[in-house]
Amino acid sequence: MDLNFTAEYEDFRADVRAFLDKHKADAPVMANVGLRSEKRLKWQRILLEHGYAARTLPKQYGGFGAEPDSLKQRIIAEEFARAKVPGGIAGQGINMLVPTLLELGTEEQKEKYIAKTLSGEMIWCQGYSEPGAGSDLASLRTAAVVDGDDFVINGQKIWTSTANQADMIFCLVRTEPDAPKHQGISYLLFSMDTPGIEVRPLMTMTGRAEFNEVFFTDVRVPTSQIVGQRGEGWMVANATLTHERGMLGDPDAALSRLNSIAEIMQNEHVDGKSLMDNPVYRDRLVALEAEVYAMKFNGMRLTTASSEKKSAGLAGMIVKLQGCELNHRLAELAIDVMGEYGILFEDSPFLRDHGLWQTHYMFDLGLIIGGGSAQIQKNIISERGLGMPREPKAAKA
Amino acid sequence: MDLNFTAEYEDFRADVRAFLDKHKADAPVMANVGLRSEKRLKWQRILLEHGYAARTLPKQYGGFGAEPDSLKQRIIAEEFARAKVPGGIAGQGINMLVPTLLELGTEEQKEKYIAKTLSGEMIWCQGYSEPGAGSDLASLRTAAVVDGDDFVINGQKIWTSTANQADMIFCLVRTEPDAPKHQGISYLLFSMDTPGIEVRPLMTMTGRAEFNEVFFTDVRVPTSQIVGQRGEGWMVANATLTHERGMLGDPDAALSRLNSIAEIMQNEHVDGKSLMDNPVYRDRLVALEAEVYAMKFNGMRLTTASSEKKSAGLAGMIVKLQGCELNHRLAELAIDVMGEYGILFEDSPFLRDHGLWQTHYMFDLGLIIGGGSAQIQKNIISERGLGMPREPKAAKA
Amino acid sequence: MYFGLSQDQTMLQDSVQRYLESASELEHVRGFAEGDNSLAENLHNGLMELGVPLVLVPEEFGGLGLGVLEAALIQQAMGRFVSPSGFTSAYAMAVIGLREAGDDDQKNDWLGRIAGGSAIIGVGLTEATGAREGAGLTVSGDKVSGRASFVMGAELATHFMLTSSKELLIIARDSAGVSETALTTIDKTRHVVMLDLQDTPCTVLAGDGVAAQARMIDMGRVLLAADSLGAADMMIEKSVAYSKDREQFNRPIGSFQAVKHMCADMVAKLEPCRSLVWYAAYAQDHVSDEAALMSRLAKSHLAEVGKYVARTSTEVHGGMGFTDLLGLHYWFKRIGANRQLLGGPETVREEAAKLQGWS
Amino acid sequence: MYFGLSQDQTMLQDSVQRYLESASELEHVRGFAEGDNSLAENLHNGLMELGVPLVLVPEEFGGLGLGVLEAALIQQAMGRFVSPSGFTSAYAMAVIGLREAGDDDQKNDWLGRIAGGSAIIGVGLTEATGAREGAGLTVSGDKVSGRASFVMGAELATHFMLTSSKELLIIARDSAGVSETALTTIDKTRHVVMLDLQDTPCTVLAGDGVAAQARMIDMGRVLLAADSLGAADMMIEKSVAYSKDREQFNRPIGSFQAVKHMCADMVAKLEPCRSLVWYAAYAQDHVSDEAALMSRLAKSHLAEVGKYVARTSTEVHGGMGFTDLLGLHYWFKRIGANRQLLGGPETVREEAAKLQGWS
Repeated sequence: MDLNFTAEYEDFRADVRAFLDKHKADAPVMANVGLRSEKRLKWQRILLEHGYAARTLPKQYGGFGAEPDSLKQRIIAEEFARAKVPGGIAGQGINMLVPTLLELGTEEQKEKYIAKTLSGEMIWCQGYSEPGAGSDLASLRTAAVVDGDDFVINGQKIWTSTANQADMIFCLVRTEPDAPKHQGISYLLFSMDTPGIEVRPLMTMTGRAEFNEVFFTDVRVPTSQIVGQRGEGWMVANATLTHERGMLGDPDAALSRLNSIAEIMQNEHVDGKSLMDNPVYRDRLVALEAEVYAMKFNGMRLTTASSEKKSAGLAGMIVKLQGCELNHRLAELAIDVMGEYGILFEDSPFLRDHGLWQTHYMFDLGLIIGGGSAQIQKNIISERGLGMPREPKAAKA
Repeated sequence: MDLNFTAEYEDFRADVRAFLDKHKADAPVMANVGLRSEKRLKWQRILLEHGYAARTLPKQYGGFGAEPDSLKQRIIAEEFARAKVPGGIAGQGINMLVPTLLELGTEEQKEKYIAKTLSGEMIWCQGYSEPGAGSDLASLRTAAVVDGDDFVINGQKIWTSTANQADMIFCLVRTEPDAPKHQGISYLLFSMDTPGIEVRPLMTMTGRAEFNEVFFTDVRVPTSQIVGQRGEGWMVANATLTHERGMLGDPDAALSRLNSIAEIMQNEHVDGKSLMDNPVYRDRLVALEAEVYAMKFNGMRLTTASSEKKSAGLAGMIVKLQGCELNHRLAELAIDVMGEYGILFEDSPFLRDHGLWQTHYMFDLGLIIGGGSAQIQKNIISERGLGMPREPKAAKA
Repeated sequence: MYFGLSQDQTMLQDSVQRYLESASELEHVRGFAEGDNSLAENLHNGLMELGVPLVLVPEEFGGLGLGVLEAALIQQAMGRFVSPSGFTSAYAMAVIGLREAGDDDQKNDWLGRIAGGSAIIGVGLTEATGAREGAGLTVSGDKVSGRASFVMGAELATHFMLTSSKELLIIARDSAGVSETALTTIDKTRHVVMLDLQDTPCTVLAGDGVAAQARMIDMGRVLLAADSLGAADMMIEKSVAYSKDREQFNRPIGSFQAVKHMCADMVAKLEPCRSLVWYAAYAQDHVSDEAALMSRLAKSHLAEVGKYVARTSTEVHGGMGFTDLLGLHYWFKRIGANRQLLGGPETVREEAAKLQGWS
Repeated sequence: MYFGLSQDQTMLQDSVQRYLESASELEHVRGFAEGDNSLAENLHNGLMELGVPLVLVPEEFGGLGLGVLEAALIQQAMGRFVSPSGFTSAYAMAVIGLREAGDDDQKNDWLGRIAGGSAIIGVGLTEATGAREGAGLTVSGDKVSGRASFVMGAELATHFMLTSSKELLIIARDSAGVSETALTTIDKTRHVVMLDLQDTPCTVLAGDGVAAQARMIDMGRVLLAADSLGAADMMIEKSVAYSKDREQFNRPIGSFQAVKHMCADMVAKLEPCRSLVWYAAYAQDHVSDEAALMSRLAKSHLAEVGKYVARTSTEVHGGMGFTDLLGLHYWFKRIGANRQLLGGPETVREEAAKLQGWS
């Protein structure tokens, strides 16, 4: 256990700070900025140049070519969070497609797509989930039939974030309808401008359209636009899942949420008494504080494991399940302490904190459900993490 | 909604009170009294005579022959609880065997067993569960093989309360080993004095032996001692489950637990402050109070439904699951408020309330697990109560 | 002893439910949430025809002279269909306020107007359940000034009943000196406003405003609990139906034990709440020494169980529960708003402790 | 930056675990619980040979001069095997008390005796975490009188370190005026006593007793948290093993989703606790401004998660978990006792709030 960084890392931290001091002015503000804004693209260029984006990706494809080092990644995350400056672009193109192409793409695909994606000029969306294929993703039914040199695609995708802004999509389609379900899928790349694609915003309970539905009607895509072979799409898609994210995000995000709640409790008054003077709320706050620190330290443990190239086992597998739940319950406390003011929303007068607690409360529930629901997470923890037996296959009725 | 009783019932209540005033002195104290004590048997005789035990059972077999009336049953329960006087004997013989014999026994069996069981002279134990057959009771393996006029029984039962004091056992055994598991079981009655029976007390986490294990080695039982036909034992055993218990028990038991905790909180002091002055404990107390009342009113709703001969549906199906859980959490609060004194146990000096909160805490957990575990209860609620689909049968490996 | 609903009560609730089932369909609610007030008007007229708003108005003033239990059953039906309706404020709390604190003239006047449909009274008593933002009203003669926050039932209100903490008073919505700020809450099925008053003419009710206001809050809380009960009932039904219909891994998701147990847990927690709400409502009219306590227990307990059901039901619906497509979130948010209105659970439990001398 | 155990720390914990695995088997623990003290003696001797009790004793006094993290790892191993041992009191809290409040002579004397095995010191500081029953000690000259309740580590103690709330003091167990009452708790794997003292000769530690006692409690709580962590780890492992082995309905119960999710939930809650305990222990020696807070967070959080694991694991074991046959209840009760010793979670959280100026 050593919470200090060696001189090498302290020097690196100093470099990051110096960089931030010098270039901070060029950074877009944290709040949403258009994906294609010049400010954002310029910032990405600066980050790429200094190795704060695409840090470990090969130089020949527009990366920085540094050795992987999770401590340095953490220092970058910490310093960017401290300076309240956004890190590099973290869309699904960079996080999921690029690692996939590096591993399984053709040389031509790599050259054509990676650099432009890293620079932020080419925006991707992910076409995986379908209305009938959520937890059971491999049952997807969007069909791609070969006609001459093209696949002709018909079907529908859902939960496609940024589909309305994307240039391209990496998409799972069923090309072998008669094969077993995991073996009939192919992984295709195509332009969102291709005729026959319709994007409809998907409104959620938060009142915003964070996602889209994407409909394909006779969409023609050259057969060369496949990654891997026909029927290998499931394997191609899962290869990405084992890749680690470049940036870990703000390591203290939950802690700053907790601190914001403590601030609300100190500043809001009911019948003249500070909410912090309410021992029941205070007890909940401290109980959550313990969980926040436990998750923070668990995250530090994961960073160390990663820097040692070791698996953190169960400590890593529980992060999504516990992290989303914890964030949800933090928002719940914030709402409760605000009482009737806690239900104000959107653009209401008297709104606290821009209404973000209700948004968190709902969006975090969405995160508990999405990207591998809590139930699926628990199956994975018990079966892969603890080696418990799988459910027996159902007998044919 | 009418919480008053009609004149007929108020008269009945007056009768019960008059009875109690007159005979109370004959009642054994609430605390454990030997199953065979003269005091207990005498009290049972008095109750039978006045219709406060075996109230609705036929006169010819020693019952009182009254019409079923769940309101009167409730009044009896309320008044006995108020007077802190124990009701009639409520062993498994009276609750489970007698209704079974009335429905499916031969005339000879009825005459031989019912009256003596009701009077408390004949004590029964139940031989159902086995170490390998808990939730999946029908997989029981205690074998009974016909040899001449006898069954010869070999195997083991577990969770057999009062086995060490019982005269007789009603027991499920496998007589048809090749039949499907639900169709190979028979229901036998035999004496616990039969050679080859060994009873071993089963110690639990409470530190007491509330149950026993019973071992059978070449136990010979005449084939006439069967209830129903060979292979019908599962049906015979389940027939009993649909019978209602004669006495509903103390309808306000959870409420008196709650009140005891409130008393502890008012009387115990830490650093000179009453525990009731701790707002966090107080908040938990009131939250539990709401649940206690909800369950109490749910119970009143069930009584009404029963008096109207209607099914209460889901309101009835959730009682075991919620009731045990609530009692467990009441005990949990009592322990927490007592702090270090809450972990004192058995005969420790400074023990509070005879240590019953720890005993409750553990025994209630046992009740959550036993007699249809919480998991099995939830399967029943969802499948039978809500009509959700059963799990598909597993394919043969 | 009969613990349950009478035939009349069951029929009343059934008739309201049948009416709302077609009059307050999801698409109507969605329209209302998006700003079209017509559903509130239609429902008001439709319910008026059924006589529903008049349950608590004494017969002598043209009402049905029924009790709080009937009112709770009606509100439960409203919750079931997330129906916009100022019922809790206009036809329950305001009526009780008048019955308790109005003198004969005031009763005649206002209860008559309510029965006739010409007065629809929103209610703002938040200041009596914990004041923030320096809200509070001061009466001077027949004028009132100050701020009333979180005034409920603003959909169609012609008047508002407010509290100066000592007196109950009524103002007309279109009076001089009324400045109204619409509040947007998560719950788009009901309208809440904040009122800033400056020398606004008001009718001060003649009787004991403090006692009347306490009874109004007791009853209002019972009705919010009933509303959450109805909403939670519907969420469970929707969950069960969805779980039978939706397939993953070649089986309905309702055949997975995890999903089954989520549904069973919801039922196990919610079912006893039904009896608690019934009793709390019944106690308002028939068991006066338990009325205040039971109201608080019902309100706080339904806040907790409601939250559990809202969350769990959304999870059972998976991604679809999170989208706007099924509209499940209207129920989720209605329950969320009920939790905080007229006092969050911690506040209400502390009051319950005080009532019992525990605090 | 390295967040995790060093090789030395891992080896230390492994060696203690390996030792306890054979020396503190269930049958030994059962024997101890039934009144045979020999396990405590054997373990004391065995651990002494491994040098384990001396981790916190500075090297100049014959110890190993290691830190609280090492002590926590050792206690975690003890919890894992529900081993009787006064480690937390005799070799952690008492050593810290002497290090913090002893003058040079006292350190020389007592730390030497501890290292040599001639002094085993039980600790009673309950009065500093919330006094009931009018407990409390008063020092007059070199004599002490009064009551010390819930004194821990009584298995083999030759001495006791107690508090008068101002001073830390040591008495010999066999001194004049010591009247000892054994307390029976649910946890039969450890001995707790109540002491009534009447003019008992004592050694008052020369330094700041209040500060020293605070550090002792901080560390004691971390070690109780570590003990619960170890016990909970074992309960989960036992649950998983049992669920693979036990069959119902012709399948291992571990193939039922309900059982799987119970195990996953236990892991998901417990795994982050490991890092919290590590950090809280580390902070005692290396992050002085967080030591008190992290101790309280670890103690209270492990009380909650420990309770959850204890209950859930028992449920996974079904009826067998409820019996004495598998001895699972020793772990259940050990965790239950840890929850209350040195302050229940509500008490400890309120202290944490105070530390941060929240209360």
